Amino acid sequence: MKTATMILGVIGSDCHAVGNKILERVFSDAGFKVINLGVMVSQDEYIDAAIETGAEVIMVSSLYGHGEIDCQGFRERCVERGLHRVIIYVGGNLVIGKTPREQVIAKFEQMGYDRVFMPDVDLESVIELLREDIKKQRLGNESISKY
Amino acid sequence: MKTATMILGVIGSDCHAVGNKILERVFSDAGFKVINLGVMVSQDEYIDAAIETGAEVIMVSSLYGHGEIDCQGFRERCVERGLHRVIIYVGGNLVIGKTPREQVIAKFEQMGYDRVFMPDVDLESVIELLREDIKKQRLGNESISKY
Amino acid sequence: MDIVKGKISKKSLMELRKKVLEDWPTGAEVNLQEGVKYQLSLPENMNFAKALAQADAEKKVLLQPRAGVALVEEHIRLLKYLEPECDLLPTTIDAYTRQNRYEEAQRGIDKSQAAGQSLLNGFPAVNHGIKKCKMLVESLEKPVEVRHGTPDARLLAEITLAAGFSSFEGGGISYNIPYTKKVPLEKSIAYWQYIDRLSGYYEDEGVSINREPFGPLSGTLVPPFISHSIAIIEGLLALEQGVRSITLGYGQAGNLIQDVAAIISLRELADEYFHQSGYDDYALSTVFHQWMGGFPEDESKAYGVISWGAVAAALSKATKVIVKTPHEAMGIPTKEANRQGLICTRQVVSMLADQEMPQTQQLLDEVALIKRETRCVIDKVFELGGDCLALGAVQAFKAGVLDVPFAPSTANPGRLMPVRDNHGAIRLLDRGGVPISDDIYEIHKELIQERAKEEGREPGFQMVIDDIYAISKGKLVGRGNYKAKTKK
Amino acid sequence: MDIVKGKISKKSLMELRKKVLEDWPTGAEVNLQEGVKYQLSLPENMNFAKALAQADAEKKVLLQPRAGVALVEEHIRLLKYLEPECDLLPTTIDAYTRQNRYEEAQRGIDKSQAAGQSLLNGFPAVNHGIKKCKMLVESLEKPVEVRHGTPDARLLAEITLAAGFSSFEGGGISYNIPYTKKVPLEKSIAYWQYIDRLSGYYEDEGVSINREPFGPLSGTLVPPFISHSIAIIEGLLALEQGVRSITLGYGQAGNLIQDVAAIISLRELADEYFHQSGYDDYALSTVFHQWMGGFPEDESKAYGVISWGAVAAALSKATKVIVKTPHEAMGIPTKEANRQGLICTRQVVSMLADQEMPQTQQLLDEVALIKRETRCVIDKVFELGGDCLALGAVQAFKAGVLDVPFAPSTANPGRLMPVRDNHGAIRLLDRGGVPISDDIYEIHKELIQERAKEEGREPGFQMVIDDIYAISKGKLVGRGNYKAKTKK
Ligand code: B12
Ligand code: B12
Repeated sequence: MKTATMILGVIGSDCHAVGNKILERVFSDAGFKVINLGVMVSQDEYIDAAIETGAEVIMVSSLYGHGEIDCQGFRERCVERGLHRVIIYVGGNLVIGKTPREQVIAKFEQMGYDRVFMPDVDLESVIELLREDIKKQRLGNESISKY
Repeated sequence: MKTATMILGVIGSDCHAVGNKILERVFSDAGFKVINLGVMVSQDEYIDAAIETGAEVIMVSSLYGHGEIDCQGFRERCVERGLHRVIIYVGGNLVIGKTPREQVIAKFEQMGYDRVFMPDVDLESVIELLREDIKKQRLGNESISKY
Repeated sequence: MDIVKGKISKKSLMELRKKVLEDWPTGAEVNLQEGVKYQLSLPENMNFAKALAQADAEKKVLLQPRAGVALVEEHIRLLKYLEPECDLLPTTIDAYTRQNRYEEAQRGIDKSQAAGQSLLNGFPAVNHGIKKCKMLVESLEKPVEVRHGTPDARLLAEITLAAGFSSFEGGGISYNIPYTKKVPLEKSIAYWQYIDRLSGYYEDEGVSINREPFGPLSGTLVPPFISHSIAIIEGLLALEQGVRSITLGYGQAGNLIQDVAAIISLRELADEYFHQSGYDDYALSTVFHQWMGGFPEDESKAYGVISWGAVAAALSKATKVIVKTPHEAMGIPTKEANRQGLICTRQVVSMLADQEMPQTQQLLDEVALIKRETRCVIDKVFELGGDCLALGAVQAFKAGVLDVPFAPSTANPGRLMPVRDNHGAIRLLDRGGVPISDDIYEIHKELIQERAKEEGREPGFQMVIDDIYAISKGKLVGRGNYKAKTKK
Repeated sequence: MDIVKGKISKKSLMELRKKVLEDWPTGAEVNLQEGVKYQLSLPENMNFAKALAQADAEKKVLLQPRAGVALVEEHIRLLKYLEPECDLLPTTIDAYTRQNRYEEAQRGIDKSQAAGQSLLNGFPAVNHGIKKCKMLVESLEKPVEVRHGTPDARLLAEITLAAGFSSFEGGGISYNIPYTKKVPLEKSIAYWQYIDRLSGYYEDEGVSINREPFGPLSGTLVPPFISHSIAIIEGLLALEQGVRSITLGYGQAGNLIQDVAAIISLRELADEYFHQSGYDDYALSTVFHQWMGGFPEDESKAYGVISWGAVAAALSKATKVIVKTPHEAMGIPTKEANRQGLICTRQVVSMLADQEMPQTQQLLDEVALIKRETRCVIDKVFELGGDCLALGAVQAFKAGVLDVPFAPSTANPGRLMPVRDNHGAIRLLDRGGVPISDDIYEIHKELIQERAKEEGREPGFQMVIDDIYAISKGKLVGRGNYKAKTKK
């Protein structure tokens, strides 16, 4: 598989940096080209970086509880700025307070995120899913599988 | 108030002795004449002692979980053996497993216990209630107040 | 049956067994040869003694819950649910079976069946009989112990050991004094000689049965030397009958130094007395019981108590820890609450696995003190017993030499009175007839005086009552109405 | 504004204030004289500095939760609910306010109002303004602290101090490096000189405002000497501006010896440096933060982590402990979960109140080690700063002399790499540019090597990653795929 580029970052005013550093390491080790924007990344900063590098994937983290507000409209903004086929994953402590995971997943899928992950996710399985999703996307399926 | 005699004991096959020793001390200090039968007391042993000493009160403890089985029919047995006016209190971990207190109280009141107490009961308040109940009983009200 | 001097002969064991097996119909199902064969057929991982020996070698702390419900299917579900979170499994027996009241146990089973929920406070193994017990053992992957409180557990032992249980808790003293009112000590000790001999029989046949005297006794302010004395005596009695895997127990006092010192001294003293009595080929392990006295009702507080017990267990490096649940103060725990106690304990024990208790002079002093105290008692028991330790134990309770605080048995003198010192360690307010030497007693008095001074009141029974309630009210030392002075 | 050498004059404070108060409409409500008068009108029990000083004198460990929600009424309900279970109250500020994004905070308030539930991760005190903040303070009976993570908290301080809050967490380093990405250190330190000067103004007027540098930093494997260095520097900067009640903080590492040694050394080092710099008339206290890194999701495991933090807090005799909740890994806790963390902690802290940490050589050695490490760093910062410690701190980060592991700020060198040793204490895998001496570095290397040997793998980043996940996965040391060898 041709090396895929991914934009990585923590959205909004969120300063949680530890998970971000681990994700950078794990995805790099898995063979992706990782552009890590670090913490406190705005929607447009992700998009700028994706356009500039031709990234196929955007990996959004949100830990601090404002994910619901910060992540809204990101898919629309991507489309608006011409990113029609970018895969967007989101993960972390996405909402305020302990919430049933199904509810969180539904909420963010509806916002247009391709896959939604809780903090306890096994990163190996994410890499597998991502490889599949990229393959499918490259084959030209307009929309990748959702669950 | 004339000194009232009480029969104290832990019913059934129950060996929990610590609370019993404390109850003996506290009720004695409060001025009752306490006949403590200790642990593992059968229904008839309470009744024998009550008849023998002319006790006005029987204090039943059950901690070990078989209270529901052991305490059944005690009121009827008292009546059967001629104790028509004895006050019977029961307390402890009366049923198997964590159960809402209202449910436990209802169950034991229905069995004919005058008052039903949980392990966290404040013993000073028990003494107060008991003094009132004895007073009422002596005044001849056939049945003492229930709550 | 009566106390036997020395090891019960195989012949008299076989004779005694006949009568025991007649106690209840399920006794007829027991065949000793088949029991041994069945045990030998079980996979290694089901043997309790092996699991303990391995943990001991690896200096690991194993976790074990308490659990038992009325019906077999329900009990299997319960144990399978707990199995992933623990290392050793229990089967806690109901209180009717403990009193050999099998008819009442049967009524409990029937009522439970009707109610669709357990109305017994444990698993009535005798009534269920061998087949159902085997079903239980076969559905599990970790070794199972019988935990109870039965003065006459001979039939229970016959059935459960033949059905694949490989550890049996209890002893002639520890399952009498805290658990009964009128069973004579000479009787219960004799019954437990039988059980030890039966376990020894299995041992001779190549099946190691682990025996665990019940350490915590009344669970309430028991000074370590009291429980140590009884544990070691019961250990010696078990060795005498051929038992070779022995786990001695201790219930948390709450003061960390005293608790760690207790586990250290328990092991060292046991080895000392065992060797001294000519035994060398045994496997010794220790068990630490999380706080056995009254718990706080609030579950978050209970978690605090459980965790503190886990800390002490981990730092003491006991071979296993018996775990309480956040429902302790309320009633028999649900399976969920039981699991919660286990995984909380596991978290703490694992976080502490690589940390050691600091070896201070204070710790060594406490170890030395407990050893001296225990020797005062055991040596006197030996003296009283002459050539028979079992009789020595009986005499010792008569003479007040052994005395368990707050125990219900009429065989217990009940003259000794414990109280906490200013740091929460359990000391003697009144030694009763227990022969600790005057200089040791003086140490206790001074330590208690230090507390009395701090609280501005005389030591006395009110202090003891305050101590009994203390942990359930969120403290270790029951300070009464005392107001903390400004410390320097 | 820029860093000031020495104490900000009253005149320039007043000038600076004008601009700050214009940042958001509620700034106009602030009147300093009225603020002082209001503070003086509050009852004694509402003053944070007094509560700490008293606890310090009585050697008590006070409990404080974290808590903050979007709307005032809701926040009052929350604090009143927690009040009976704690000694000190917090008001945790939301992340938009922390970034001075008051418009977004306003949107959060509006959306929360509409949703009928808090959609902000804290209490937006600036937007709510003085009146509502006073309403909050007046409905409480225990002192309240502002807890946040704001590099430029000048307006927040103006509003909350004038509204009766009497403690203010943070510092120019500790609220920049772990909390921001691009705020220059020279800016945040200058902002915090302002806040310290403002607090000092209150102090001069007879209102003691407690200041608490944020100890735990990134909360993730921070070696004690790093957080100590920053805490002491921020303490000195506060003293310089007239602050007199100072609480220095530390986040639990998990190894008991290191944690207790950390609190002991923190206090002793601070006194040493404070006196050395000519300050004698201050009140020093310490705060121990229960584990600040990733928590396990399971609540029973979280209780274990919370309890272990409570144990370390109690044995370290820190003046207060900041309490986590069983919801930590999941999200902002419900008020119930928050209360649960408190009462679990209270149970443990009270049970340990009368117990002492054993004073071993090992503990003293660890205290000495932390002191030597810290001195290496602070003395270098002094050197770099010449007559201005604030500038020294800026230089130190540029030079790699100060370096906080896993911090997001671009001002942070990010070259230092910590890892646990074989007993779980945090050591240096790579010291980066931090000037700990070679002999100390050698000690770290050896300790890490001991672990590497145990695990049969080389020390490296994978070990660090394993350590980061360890506590959330139920361990302290992240052993990787290591299989325990039989220990002797
Ligand atoms: C110590 C203890 C033991 C010791 C007892 C030693 C002894 N001989 O006294 C030992 C270890 C031997 C023991 C054994 C058993 N125990 Co136990 N034990 C406890 C424990 C931890 C503390 C009891 C205690 O001493 N509390 C302190 C005293 C002061 O409080 P108290 O007993 O509650 O008494 C007070 C109040 O209840 C009240 N009160 C009591 N009676 C009355 C009556 C009246 C009229 C009034 C007004 C008030 C009142 O006032 C008393 C004084 O304040 C409790 C759990 C807990 N509470 O934390 C379990 C507990 C009582 N035991 C329990 C069980 C099941 C057993 C066993 C059957 C073993 C098992 N299956 O686990 C055996 C019993 C065998 C038998 N034949 O009885 C269960 C009962 C379950 C239930 N009700 O659903 C409990 C609740 C634990 C649990 N959650 O599983 N136990
Ligand atoms: C350490 C920590 C901090 C440190 C952060 C230091 C730093 N700069 O990194 C400090 C103390 C500074 C801090 C501050 C705050 N924090 Co904080 N913090 C934590 C804590 C304890 C651990 C986070 C961590 O490092 N975990 C370890 C890493 C490895 O795990 P991770 O971050 O979860 O990342 C992994 C996964 O989530 C996943 N993942 C993440 N993103 C993505 C994306 C994709 C696509 C995929 C597949 C996977 C994935 O993979 C990562 C690697 O395994 C968590 C609670 C917890 N988890 O226990 C709270 C927590 C995240 N913080 C929280 C909050 C609210 C804050 C504050 C707002 C303060 C407050 N009000 O309490 C401020 C934030 C200010 C700001 N501007 O952001 C809340 C968030 C609440 C919510 N979502 O409802 C939490 C959950 C605590 C809580 N229960 O209240 N925090």
